[in-house]
Amino acid sequence: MQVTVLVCEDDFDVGAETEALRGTGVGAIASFTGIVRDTDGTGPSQHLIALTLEHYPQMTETEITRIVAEAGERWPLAAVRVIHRVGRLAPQENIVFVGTASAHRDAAFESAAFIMDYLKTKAPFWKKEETQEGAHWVDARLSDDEALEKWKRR
Amino acid sequence: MQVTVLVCEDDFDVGAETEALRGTGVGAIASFTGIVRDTDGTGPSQHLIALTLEHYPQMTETEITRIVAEAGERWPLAAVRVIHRVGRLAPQENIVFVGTASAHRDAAFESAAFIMDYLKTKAPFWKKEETQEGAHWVDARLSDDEALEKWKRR
Amino acid sequence: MKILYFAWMREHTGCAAEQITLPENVKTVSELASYLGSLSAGHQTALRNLKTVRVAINRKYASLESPVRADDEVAFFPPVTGG
Amino acid sequence: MKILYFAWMREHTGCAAEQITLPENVKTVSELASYLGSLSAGHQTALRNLKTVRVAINRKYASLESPVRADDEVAFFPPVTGG
Repeated sequence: MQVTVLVCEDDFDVGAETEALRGTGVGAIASFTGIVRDTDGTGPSQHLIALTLEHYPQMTETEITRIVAEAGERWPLAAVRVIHRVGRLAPQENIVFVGTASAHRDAAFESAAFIMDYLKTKAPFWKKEETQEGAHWVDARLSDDEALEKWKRR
Repeated sequence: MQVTVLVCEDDFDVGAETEALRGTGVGAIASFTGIVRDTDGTGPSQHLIALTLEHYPQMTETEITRIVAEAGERWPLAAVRVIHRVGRLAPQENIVFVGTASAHRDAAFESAAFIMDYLKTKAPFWKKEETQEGAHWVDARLSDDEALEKWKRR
Repeated sequence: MKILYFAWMREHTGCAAEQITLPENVKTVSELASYLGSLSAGHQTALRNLKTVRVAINRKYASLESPVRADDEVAFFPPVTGG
Repeated sequence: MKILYFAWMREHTGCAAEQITLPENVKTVSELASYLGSLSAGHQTALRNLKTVRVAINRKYASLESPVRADDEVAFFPPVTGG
């Protein structure tokens, strides 16, 4: 399994990332792109000015690599690419890319969803949102923790 | 919901397709790219020379549009793009693209998987494979029919 | 009535599309398939196992019991394998 | 021992990283958190509710019961919100 994990301030190119997942025996590529939304989710009036992503250097790469390795044990994957941006991001900017390549679609889809669910709840990133009413740290969502349950039942 | 459905001989650009799914309120884009594999799946010796995709013009677009509309009823989607190629395709070439955009990742992931599962079993396309030992029509897989069961239980 | 065949069914019948005059006693897809099967040995081979045949009337999925009319476009094809 | 704080915990303690000498009676993460909480009012606020605090020792997730050693890097942070 070819694995690429990147944590950086720079933007990424979804086309180039998807292209890099191709290879012998690959019949299915699933990808996920996370994007900064215009609102902080509490209501349409809470217009978001920017999002700042803080992280724990070294531990982020280690933790994402561990999650990807676990995905590689559960599904027959040819390649995985994960990119997570840090720093200040404006609405509409990319935050995260997860791409998985396999012979068949189930493995590609499920492993991409699995990696995103674990990344959301285990990788040490923290979001601070700036709205017109000030800045605040984003609260962790219980629904993200609950999303892990479906992978444990298997 | 913005919907684009294309059935054509031309290749598509995954980067441009993903880009076209962006928009206000979109925080998650899931995509699937199906690619011609080098073997017909019966064994490593069955090297695939090419795949020819036949379809039922008019009905393909109608059926895919119907599947996408059903996805739009099940999940809050901002945009969906489906492209399916027809004609003769060599190994490593793209066959199909499904991209979905939503505020949240669950809706994007699940609707993309849903559309692929229905497309595989309902959209009138047929694959003929050419190997060194001759050409044959691909048999429908029972596992594709079974994949629909998980969506019916909901 | 316009009849369409796809994939290996098309190869057996030797034609992708044919225009027929609907016999008066043919009221359903099932009866239409029996009639078409009598047209040639190739037609008979194509339509010999209706359990594995899919049918669409005017580009919408139909069943063996669906009624057919003279101005319908009826398509017969094997289970689909796209995606 | 190197201690790290992230996100709103870092804002409360006023520092992202600090070097401390591990007191002899501090053997676990839980005891370390109590000791750090005594350093300043900000530290106390940051560490007041350990149920919502995550801990990593040498960049691996640990629990309140995990043992700590003088050469460890121990990080305290809120539940993560990336992705």
